[in-house]
Amino acid sequence: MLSYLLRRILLVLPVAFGVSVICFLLVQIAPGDPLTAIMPVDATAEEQAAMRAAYGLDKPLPVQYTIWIGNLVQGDMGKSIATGRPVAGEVFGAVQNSLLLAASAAVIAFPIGIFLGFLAGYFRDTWIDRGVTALSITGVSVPNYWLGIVLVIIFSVNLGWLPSMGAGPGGSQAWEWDWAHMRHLILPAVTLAVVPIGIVARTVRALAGDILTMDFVQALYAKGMSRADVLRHVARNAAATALSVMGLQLGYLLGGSILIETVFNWPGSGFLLSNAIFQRDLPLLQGTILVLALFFVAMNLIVDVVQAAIDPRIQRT
Amino acid sequence: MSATDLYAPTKDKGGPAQPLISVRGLKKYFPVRGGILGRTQAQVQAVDGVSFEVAKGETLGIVGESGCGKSTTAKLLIGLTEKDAGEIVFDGFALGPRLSLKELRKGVQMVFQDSYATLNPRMTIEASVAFGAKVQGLDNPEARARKLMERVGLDPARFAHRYPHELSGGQRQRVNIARALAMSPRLVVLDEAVSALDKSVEAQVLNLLSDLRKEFGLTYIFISHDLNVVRYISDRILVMYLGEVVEIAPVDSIWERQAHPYTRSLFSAMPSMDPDNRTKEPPLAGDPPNPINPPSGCRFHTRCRFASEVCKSKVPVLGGLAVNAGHRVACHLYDAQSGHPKAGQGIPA
Amino acid sequence: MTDTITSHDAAATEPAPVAKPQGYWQGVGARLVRDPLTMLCFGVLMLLILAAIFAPWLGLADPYKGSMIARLKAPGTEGYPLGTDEQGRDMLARLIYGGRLTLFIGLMPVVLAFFIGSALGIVAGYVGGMTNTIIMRTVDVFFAFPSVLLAIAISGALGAGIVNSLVSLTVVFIPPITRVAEAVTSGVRALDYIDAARATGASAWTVIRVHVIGNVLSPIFVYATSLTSVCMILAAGLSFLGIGVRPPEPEWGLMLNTLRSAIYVNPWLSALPGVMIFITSLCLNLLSDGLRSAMNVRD
Amino acid sequence: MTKLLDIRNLSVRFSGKRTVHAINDVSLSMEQGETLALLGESGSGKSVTLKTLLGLLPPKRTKIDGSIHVNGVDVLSLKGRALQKYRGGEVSMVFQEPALALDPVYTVGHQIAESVMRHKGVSRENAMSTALDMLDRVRIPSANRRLHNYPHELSGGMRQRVMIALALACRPRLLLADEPTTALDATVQIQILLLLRELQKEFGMGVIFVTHDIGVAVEISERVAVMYAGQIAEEGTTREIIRDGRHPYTQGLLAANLHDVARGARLNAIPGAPPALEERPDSCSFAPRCPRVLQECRAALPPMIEPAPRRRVACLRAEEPVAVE
Amino acid sequence: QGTLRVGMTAADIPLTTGQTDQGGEGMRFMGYTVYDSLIEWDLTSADKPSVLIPGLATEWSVGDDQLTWTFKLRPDVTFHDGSPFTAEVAVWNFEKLLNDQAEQYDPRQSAQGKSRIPAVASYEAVDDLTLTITTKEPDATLPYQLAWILMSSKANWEAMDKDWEKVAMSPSGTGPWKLETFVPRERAELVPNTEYWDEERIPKLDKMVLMPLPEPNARAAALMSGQVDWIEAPAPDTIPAMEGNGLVISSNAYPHNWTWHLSRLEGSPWNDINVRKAANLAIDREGMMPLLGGLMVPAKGFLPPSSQWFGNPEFDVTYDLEAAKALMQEAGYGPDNRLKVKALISPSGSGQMLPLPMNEYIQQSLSEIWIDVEFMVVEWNQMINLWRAGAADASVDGSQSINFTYFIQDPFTGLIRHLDCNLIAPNGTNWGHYCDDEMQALFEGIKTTFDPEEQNAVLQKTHEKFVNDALFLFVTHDVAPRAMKPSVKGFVQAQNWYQNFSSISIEE
Ligand SMILES: Nc1ncnc2c1ncn2[C@@H]1O[C@H](COP(=O)(O)OP(=O)(O)OP(=O)(O)O)[C@@H](O)[C@H]1O
Ligand SMILES: Nc1ncnc2c1ncn2[C@@H]1O[C@H](COP(=O)(O)OP(=O)(O)OP(=O)(O)O)[C@@H](O)[C@H]1O
Ligand SMILES: [Mg+2]
Ligand SMILES: [Mg+2]
Repeated sequence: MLSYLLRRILLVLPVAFGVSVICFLLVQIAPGDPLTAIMPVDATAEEQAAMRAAYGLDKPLPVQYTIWIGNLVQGDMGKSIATGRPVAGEVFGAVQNSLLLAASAAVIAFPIGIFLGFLAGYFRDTWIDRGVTALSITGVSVPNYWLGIVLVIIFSVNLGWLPSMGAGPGGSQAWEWDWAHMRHLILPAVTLAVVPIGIVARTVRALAGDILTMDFVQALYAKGMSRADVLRHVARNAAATALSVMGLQLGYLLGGSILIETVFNWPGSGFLLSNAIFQRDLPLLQGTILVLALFFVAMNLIVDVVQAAIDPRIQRT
Repeated sequence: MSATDLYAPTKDKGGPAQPLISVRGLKKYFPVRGGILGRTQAQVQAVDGVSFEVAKGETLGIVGESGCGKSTTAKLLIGLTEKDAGEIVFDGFALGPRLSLKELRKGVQMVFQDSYATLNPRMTIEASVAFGAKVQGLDNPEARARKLMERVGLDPARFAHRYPHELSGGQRQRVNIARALAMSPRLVVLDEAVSALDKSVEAQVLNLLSDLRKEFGLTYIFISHDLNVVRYISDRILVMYLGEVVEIAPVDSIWERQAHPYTRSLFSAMPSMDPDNRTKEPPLAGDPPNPINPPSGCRFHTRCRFASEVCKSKVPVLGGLAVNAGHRVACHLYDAQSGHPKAGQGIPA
Repeated sequence: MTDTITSHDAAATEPAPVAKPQGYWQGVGARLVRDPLTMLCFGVLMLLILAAIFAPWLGLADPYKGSMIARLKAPGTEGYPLGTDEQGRDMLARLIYGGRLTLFIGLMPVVLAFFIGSALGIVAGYVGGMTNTIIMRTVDVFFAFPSVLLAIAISGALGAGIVNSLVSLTVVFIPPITRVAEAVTSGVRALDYIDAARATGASAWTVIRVHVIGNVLSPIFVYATSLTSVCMILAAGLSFLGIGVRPPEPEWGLMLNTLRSAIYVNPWLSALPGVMIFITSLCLNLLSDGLRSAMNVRD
Repeated sequence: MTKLLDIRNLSVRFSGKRTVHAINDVSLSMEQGETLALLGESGSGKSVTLKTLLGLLPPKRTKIDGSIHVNGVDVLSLKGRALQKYRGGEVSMVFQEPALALDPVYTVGHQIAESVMRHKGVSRENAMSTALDMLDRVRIPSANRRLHNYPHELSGGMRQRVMIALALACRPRLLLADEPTTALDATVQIQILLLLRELQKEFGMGVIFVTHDIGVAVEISERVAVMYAGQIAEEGTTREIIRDGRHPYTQGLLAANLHDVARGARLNAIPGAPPALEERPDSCSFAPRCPRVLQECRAALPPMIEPAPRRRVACLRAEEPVAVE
Repeated sequence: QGTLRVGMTAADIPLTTGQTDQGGEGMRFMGYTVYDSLIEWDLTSADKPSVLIPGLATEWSVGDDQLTWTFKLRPDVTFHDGSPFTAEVAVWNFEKLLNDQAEQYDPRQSAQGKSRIPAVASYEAVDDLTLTITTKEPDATLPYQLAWILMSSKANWEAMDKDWEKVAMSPSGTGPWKLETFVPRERAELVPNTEYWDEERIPKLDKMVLMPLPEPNARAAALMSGQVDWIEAPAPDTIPAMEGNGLVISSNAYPHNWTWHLSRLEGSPWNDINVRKAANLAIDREGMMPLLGGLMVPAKGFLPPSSQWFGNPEFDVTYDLEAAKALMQEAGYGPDNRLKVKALISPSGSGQMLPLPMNEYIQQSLSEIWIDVEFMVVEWNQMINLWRAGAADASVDGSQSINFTYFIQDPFTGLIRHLDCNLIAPNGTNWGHYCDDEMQALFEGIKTTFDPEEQNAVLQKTHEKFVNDALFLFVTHDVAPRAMKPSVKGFVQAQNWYQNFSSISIEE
């Protein structure tokens, strides 16, 4: 197991390198001057050049990359052009908030998805199955950013039940697990949960359905197991794959929450990213994408390792 | 027009005495990757120094336990798997500069075990049969295909435009045979070609194979694990164990006397067919060992009743029996110089 | 003589196959036609696509020409069957014209990615070895980005615009298609019929062309169709964020964005583009599902 | 003493996309401790017969007529707890592909123990020691270690031994074995056959052994029932079937076995292929392939002729002397 | 009493260290709240244009050389950290912006502040409360320039290890508000500075919370669901719904305009005064009202009509299609000889109001007088680049006008920078390459007229020329709408980019 772990980690390194190159290049393909957005509109060319030099943007690309990666391994992701604050701090704070949101969405989505999927898989080709399938297709088909707006209008503006934006009365830094804060989570988390509910339900349905047609299920009945026992076996068989799908979904939730975070003004990584894009804040853009992508890579790694740990069929050496 | 008209195999070159195919020291190791860096950690010694030859018009049967390298040998013969070492000589020409792979494949064709998997599910029967002829640039491939289909007992009018899943197993195996013959090969390698068929259908296909052999003067290499079938169709039998040839002999000779202890066990493992004389004791214990780390010396020594110290270290060579030089066996018991306590005595009958 | 007849008879008496001879795609088509839901979705999509293509000939109002007086009219207003947008432009016309761009940037990336990804994947899967390693490891790197993130990152970096959206979405969808294509191809490559084809002496290219492509393309295609809905939503999402299509082009995501504040004036109006996106992606999903089951020949 | 197994006029029909008359009017009985080989080609209904015995067929798409009694218990009427107790307790089964019939994510020990716990109501430790004991009995080397292996870590032969251990762990009265050796090598097959034979003696249970290999049937069973197209074509002791097969189909099978056939001689193949069972047969199903077919064969179902006690042949010409070739 | 929660349009909390970013909004919420400048705007009245008043400087005068200015500083002013405000600190603050060798030089503040005080050449602390500033050339607009410069605490900077990043988290100014907590991109909480030197302006509120809410609909939803009490710039379409919900909309004219800046390069059709006037007469500005929910002041010139510098131009900017057509014909155009012009516009941008519909409206209006407008639509940040590049740059692709919105609060930003010969792009922001001797003389007059009254007269004359020559296509002025709960009391919206929050209280 240990050597499996090591090998997986080793395999991650080139991917991480590739990710860093892409993140770096991403901002190089960007047209226009990154400093435009933060200079006063009537700043002179000379002032701009000085600023550019101050940010090291006047050096050749490979040099910029080397400097960037060098700083990076020391935990320094540069400073935001727009705010001057260290990117690392900004990104980690935001990723924490996104994680909170993504995890909440996962907490909503996964149990519902699993339950619905199992139900549909077990009652395959019945009206229950069709109902769940319809529900999950609807879930993956709805543009969630639009759903978010609709929910805000209904539950915040018209009914006034839930807040429409923000991470609680005191902002994300004063986050606490009380109702005053958690009610801020509800709408964005629910909105974000809709797609993974659909995906998890479909996955689990297919898994459960497939496993139920396997020979060993007959063998289980043949040795006198009850329905509940058989379902336990099915669940155990589906667990590894389902978990890995859910792990990846968590990654997608984190990386894909940008639209929802903009709609709900949630101070997460997506919100940060959209600010970075509109302010053409390159270091921030780089940093955010890099951290999210690396997080996703790590998530993949964890998923793989967990999958290997719970699924005896996977080669662990 | 008889079916024979369209059958124009490549010209015989070396005359009847020249073996149609001879194989020397054929070797194939498959790497097993693993470890932290995914480097090759071990090798499956699937085929390790196999040599034999097949005379023109002869049928050679190959038997052995699962995983002993029968299919790999077959694929090596036709170049589907690249050999690590060894030489393949087809009618006097070694595969290499003088004989290209494409030419070799014109002379050697193969029928696989799984009749369904070997047919492209998106292709009609006719197209599948005609494909090889088309590739080899033979003229009028469709007509050839139809004639051959007729010859193997499939009415072209009814079957030409069908897809594999619309056929029964026996019919599909006929298609496979027709496809192999479409290129007018001289040697057909049949890898478990009848194993998946029901007994009654198997008999039909075996009849067909015998007919075709006579009609077209084919040479067969027939791989099977059913000794009865091998015996029925073959002239000589080659026994493999863990990638090596342990015994090769004319069928009657081996039926009378299985010289190698492994061959003996294999034969004793056949169900008896006599209710009054059922098998008493399993001739071999356990499963065949893993070809990743085959035992040293004689690879069979771990399961052999007659094994002695030499067998662990010394690799036996294939040598003719005293009674019959055409019956060759790789066992220290038959080699007077081997140093085995019972060297030269053979196994008791 | 007799032998031949024996085998002949043998074949003749075997059970008659289920249906009269028909091609694979005919079979798929026949199964699709028998699936009402899929056909309905297909119909809706065709309607949308045809309406989008023939929009200029449908006698619609000018989708770009607005009127300040006729702003934000409710659907059903005289002369404006679906109302007007925040600049008094006819919603019906804009929604139909909007289908052009939306469907184009929603579907085109998948189409492009399908060709590029399939080519890469098939080559990687069939050739294997170093080629495979290079292609697939590169793909792995792109896989390290969640798709939404990658699309937004590239679009965000390139800036708004149709071409930029096309580029970024195509880049997003190439890796998954390549991966599936590679997996399917190496699966097919391991099958005996490929060996059988190679055994005839056919060149690699011939084998790929005749035996591989036909068998891998449909699973890749089915997979690609399942991506279209994601792509649609994503493309509209980019416009919604303001890094996709630029105003004043009619595009559903962008319309959703620009009509956001109209939600307080006329909620139905601002819901319309969202409904269009939803219906289209729903149809795409259902069509993909239908196609999947129709292509799944179980015998 | 009640019969171990008594099947009367059993018919099984599958509906769905295609209708399949898988079993047609089969009657079969077994005494306690008997071994019966069910012999037949692919699709002749062997597996369906076994599954019907265990009530494993999908209830919605299956229509079952007739009756099945095991030790006097009406199997077809069993439900819920009683059915669970019967499955694995009274009757248990060994499947053809042990690799598929074992749950891949549980250790083999767990899977055996699970069954023991359910039927014997013992603690997990006791169940595990029973499992260990069973693994020993099926001659699995270093059983203690194997107990904690997952199925994929075992070889094919070993897996089949585990299946057998699992099936016998609760001491069933009747063991159903569905081609348990087909997937195995000849050298391993004979080991398993001998093992089963031994265990049958030791446990004294009845065995139904499904196979399409006559040789295997000979090795394992006292009695043989030959099935064709969902019907019993012929039944008798193994000796009777081998030495004196009366049904033309049996004879064909024997010939096709190639035992003692001269090399290169023409094989006496049964032409054609078995019928599709889309309709319930109303004449002899074998007639289209039969070398000795009569006009009457195509007109009506053949009578069941009983030339001796517990010996029957479903053929009009069963009483005729066998034609000399 | 009470807490006022404000939804800002900025995407981030403005820079907190002193000189703010985020444009006018930054100065409004983080500048004049936490900090003071030497000279400030009078924000107490809603009825008249705001004028300069003493801030940290109590009086100022220019020497005979017309270059050296002397400032008397307000005594007994202390920073939030308790340290006193002195001339030395003021000098230190100038150094932080202008001297990149100085220890306290902060490129970020400098980027925001340096260009605001182009006139300043040197500065000196004469004594604790006397400061002199020398200009490069005579420049009477210096007080307006200095109104930009905010004074941060030197002592605090030293206490924060001379690290501006740390200062950002707990800054110190002399202003009426203290920054209490600060979460980047989320919120800033300001509390009253009870020690403030101007008792009138000690805030009545307990707390003011600033939240960046760049998305207009998110702002509207936040206000309507009660998460904030006040939002800046509500989207016009949301206003009826807000009013329906009992919310209050506050607005007032202020120095902002929305114009087409015209190219005066050789060959530009806008060089013909008849065309310029015709275009100005062809637009029905009242007709634009519904589009903006009534929240606009139709332009009568470059400055809002209420501006103290508006003057009495002869050319009346109104809607008169007939007159416009006549002028066009005089210029040689007609139904059969239409004029084609190319115009740069952006789909969005700060202060741009609703650029697309408004420009389309203009396009339709101009087509009535045979001017066919072709738009070149570019993204806002690129627009800024094109604006800096000037009309002659290749990147504008021959466009003959650029639609821009201007901050026009003082003589320099309001008038000079757009048309000064010395500021022709790319050296300055005279986009259209306009250069006119008469105008240049007027600009000179503004800089050399040190008496405020007389200076106002010159400014009026200058603006009259702006209008009479129809130097821009004048369209409209924004009215800085903001929406708030009815419980927000005591707010007086000054005619300025900045506002006074001290008078506000929340009614329970
Ligand atoms: N492509 C491959 N890569 C790795 N190992 C392989 C490959 N092909 C075959 N082997 C291994 O080589 C050995 C010989 O395989 P081969 O298929 O030749 O056996 P066989 O005698 O045909 O067995 P069977 O009777 O099961 O068909 C086996 O251990 C097999 O696992
Ligand atoms: N669940 C089912 N639904 C529909 N048809 C079935 C089902 N199970 C079996 N059949 C059909 O019933 C017939 C008998 O099948 P069965 O599995 O009993 O054959 P078998 O004798 O066991 O063959 P084999 O030797 O291939 O295992 C076949 O035609 C099969 O297709
Ligand atoms: Mg093989
Ligand atoms: Mg079966």
